[in-house]
Amino acid sequence: MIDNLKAEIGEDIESAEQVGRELRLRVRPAALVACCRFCKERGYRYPADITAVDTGSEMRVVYRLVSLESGEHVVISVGVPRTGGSLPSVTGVFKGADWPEREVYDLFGVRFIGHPDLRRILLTDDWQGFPLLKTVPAQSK
Amino acid sequence: MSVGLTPTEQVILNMGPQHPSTHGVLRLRLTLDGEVVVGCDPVIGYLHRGMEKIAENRTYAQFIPYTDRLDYISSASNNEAFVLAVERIAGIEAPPRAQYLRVILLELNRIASHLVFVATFANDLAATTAFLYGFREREVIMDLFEMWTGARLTQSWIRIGGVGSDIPEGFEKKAHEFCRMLGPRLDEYDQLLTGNRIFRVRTEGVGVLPPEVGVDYACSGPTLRGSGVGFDLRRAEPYEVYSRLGFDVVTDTACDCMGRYRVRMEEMRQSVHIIEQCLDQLPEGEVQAKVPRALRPSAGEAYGRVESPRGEFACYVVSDGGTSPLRVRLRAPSFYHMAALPEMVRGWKMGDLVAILGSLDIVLGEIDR
Amino acid sequence: MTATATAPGVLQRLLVWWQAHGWPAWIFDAIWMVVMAAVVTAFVLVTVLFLIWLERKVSGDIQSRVGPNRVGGRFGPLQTAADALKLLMKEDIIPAGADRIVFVLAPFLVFVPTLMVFLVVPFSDRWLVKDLNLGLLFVVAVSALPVIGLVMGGWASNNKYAMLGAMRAAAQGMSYEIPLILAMVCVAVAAGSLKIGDIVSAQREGGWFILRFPLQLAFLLYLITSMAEVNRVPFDLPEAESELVAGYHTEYTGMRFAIFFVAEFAHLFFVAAFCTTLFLGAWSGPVLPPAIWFLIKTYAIILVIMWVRWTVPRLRIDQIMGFAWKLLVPAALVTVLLTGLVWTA
Amino acid sequence: MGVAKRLADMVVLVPGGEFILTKVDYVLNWGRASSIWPLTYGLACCAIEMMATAASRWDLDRFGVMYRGSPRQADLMVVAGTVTKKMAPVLRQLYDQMPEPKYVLAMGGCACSGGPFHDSYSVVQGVDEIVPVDIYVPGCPPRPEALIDGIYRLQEKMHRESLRSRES
Repeated sequence: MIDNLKAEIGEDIESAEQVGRELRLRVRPAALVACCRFCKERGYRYPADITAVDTGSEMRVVYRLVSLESGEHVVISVGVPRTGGSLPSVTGVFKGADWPEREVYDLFGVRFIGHPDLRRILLTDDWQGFPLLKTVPAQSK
Repeated sequence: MSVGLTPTEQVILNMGPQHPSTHGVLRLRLTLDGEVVVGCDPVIGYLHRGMEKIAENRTYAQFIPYTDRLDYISSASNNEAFVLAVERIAGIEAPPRAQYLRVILLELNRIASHLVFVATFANDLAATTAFLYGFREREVIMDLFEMWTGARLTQSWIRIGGVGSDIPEGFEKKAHEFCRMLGPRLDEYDQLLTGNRIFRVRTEGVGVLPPEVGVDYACSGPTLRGSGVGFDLRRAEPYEVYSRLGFDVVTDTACDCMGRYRVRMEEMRQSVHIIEQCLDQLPEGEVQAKVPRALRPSAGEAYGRVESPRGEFACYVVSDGGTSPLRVRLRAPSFYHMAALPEMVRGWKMGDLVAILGSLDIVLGEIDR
Repeated sequence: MTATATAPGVLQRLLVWWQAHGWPAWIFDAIWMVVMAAVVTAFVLVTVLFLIWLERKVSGDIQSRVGPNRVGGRFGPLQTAADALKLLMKEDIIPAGADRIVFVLAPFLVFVPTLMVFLVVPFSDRWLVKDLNLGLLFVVAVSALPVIGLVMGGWASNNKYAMLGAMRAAAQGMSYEIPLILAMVCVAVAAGSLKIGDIVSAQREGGWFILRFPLQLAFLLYLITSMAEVNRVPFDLPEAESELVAGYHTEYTGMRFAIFFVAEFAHLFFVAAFCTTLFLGAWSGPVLPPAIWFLIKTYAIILVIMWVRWTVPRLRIDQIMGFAWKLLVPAALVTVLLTGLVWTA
Repeated sequence: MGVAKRLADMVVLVPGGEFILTKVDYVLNWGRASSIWPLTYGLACCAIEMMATAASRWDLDRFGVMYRGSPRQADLMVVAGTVTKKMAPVLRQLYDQMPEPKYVLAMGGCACSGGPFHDSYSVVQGVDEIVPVDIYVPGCPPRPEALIDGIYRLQEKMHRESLRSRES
């Protein structure tokens, strides 16, 4: 799988390691859509989760694709800048990516290019800022 | 769309956030052509409480009660997903007895949740009496919870490394009684609803979700199993002691509201079966592993997936070695089901919309988080 | 024939006294009828209060609850009175975008015809306010009016749910009117008259119509369509709570809402009472007084309708219409044909 | 209500008027307290307990409590759950749509004070920041008995009212 992927995508894959049933990939934004399509064609049809992690020093968007037949996971991480970052949208590959991408945009401010309807989903339309960034402090009474 | 020479105008109708059948504070922006739904845009977030941010400012143990308030109809599943992820990072394993007790709690929650589903689904179709019957049976489960955990709804009883306490004396007997009681009651529902002609014409063939679309939208649980995909995390990625228990993964190839309803009805029977097995196999021993008071798991990440009554409830925990998690991501099944709703309701009528929404069994608490 | 002509004893003497003064008899008739109408109205309103309470008790019983049991004693008999009192004192809101005149008129347009039809209900052998020659026709004509009130109310509210409810009410009301009328036609054929008095006496002589083929079919048709006429589950689409919040009366507050509510239950009482009249021999029965027999039969019908209401789910609008046009109307036509054949043979 | 209040103010001026007014008040308050119709309006977890309270075991119908879907026909808004900043304007609008006299019962910790979400960026810290609250029922979620107790307290409060004291 890893070898096939590397052959297909090339050096846009920064790292790949197998942890248990999870194949953890770190890819560059340019290869994201191709990588997702590659996985989908190989049975990873279930886009279990799309989310972002802001560690305080760097931010990455994490895609988790699952194969319902084998139970294997592919976890794709893509680094994005913490402000004004953008990524290509994978809504063309998975319909189920629509809402999670909106949510990541809503809470982290990552823009998804090519998303059909990128607007805030959980917060009000006139909300200022992106609350899940580490730069935003928790409110206290 | 126009019929003959009479042009008709489409109406935009706001359904919710306060509406008797939106199951909470959901808003649907509907475009109607007469009674027919031509467009549906769910607007969510009216219950967005910022759980994921709160998690970053709590210790691991402190966040458990918050997870109860996500999918508040079956709170134990949320506890379980979070605790699973934390235990995986910290390398803790609960003692066998605790694992069995967890399964009992989870399955009781599943039955309670499915009873609420039957109740509200029937209520959406105006079968008010079935609504009250569902809640009547649920009260017996609430009594069991109260006896064991002291709480009715939000038990927070699945803790890191174990459960809150051992079951009290007499619990097993009462649980057995409940298991024996539920079967005949479900048969009563079958008489009242499942075979009812009106119920059938309202649900059969309505709101079809083809299996491949369901997978593409990352639907899970009874919604996906009602479309014939036998995906059940209790089988696919067994946690706790599910691998030692015998049960069927219920599927239905109807793909419609009736299919989803039938799956849940049958799952209740399966859950009874699981609970009875757990009660019979229950080993003696501790119910809590040794866990440091201030838990500082090493840096890393883990993903805890649980088959909640609604589908795959998952918790993605990233730790940096501190006392609070760096990031907690709560993956809620209803969120994905809501995303698939517009696809399912297009072309159906107002009355069907209510039925389809009801058949997805959404909980706004976990959608909005 | 006037009320006076059939009126017994005391009334005859009152009339003699009246005419002794040289006053015309028709004024006496008019006054007498107003009094009767007032009595009937009061009776119906009290019945409605009772029916609402009964509905809550019956539903409670079906749903393994108890229903009202606090207000005014052990069984909550004053529950509806308290509701009415509260609604009376509520703020009266007319929405900003509403068509004020139509909005205000609508409840009355529903309420008045619903009461009017009681004029031809034979509560007992001597209590029939006015035995019109075209009694059945009167009922058909007047009981079609409330639908207009519902549509007016829904339209004037300037609310989309109310509007949808109104459209449903119009479609459903008209569709179910037809089998309802055809069911009544069967009775008219059997009795050979449109007059309520004749229908009752035909049943006294030849037995209740429900016992005579093929009027059982007509009875069933009447019962089903009347459930639709009073907008009850499974035909409660105009006010379907889980779909349209409260349907056509979504925007109505306080007393205006109460009028809709009362009219609905008065209509329920009427369809049951009229069902008794047409098929169950009206007030005839042994031992007990006629009025009691009439009420027993009426309440039996009401309880059946309530039982259905709390048991089955709701149909969808197209299923409702399909049921009316594809099943009930043909069935009703066949029943009329059969009745004609049986009665002319 | 304006007319009623003016009338009531006049009645007390005549001898014995106070007595009559007390009786009238008593009857009206009785009607109001015996027929509390809450709005079918659940926000979060507490809504499930609210439904349980209406269901067979507790049966709110005993007290004449009957849920209504339309705010126009409701007397009481049970705020059962967390009020978020996104929800707040809607809640206010619903409150404004209800006819006078109207009451608000804050059910659960979130509605009373923000509860466990005191440091959340999106939660209103208690529904009393948006609408006036008559009764607070704390708990997370409160048991059905607690909700019934809240309704009892509301009835007591209603019984203390007079036609003269209501501003609206």
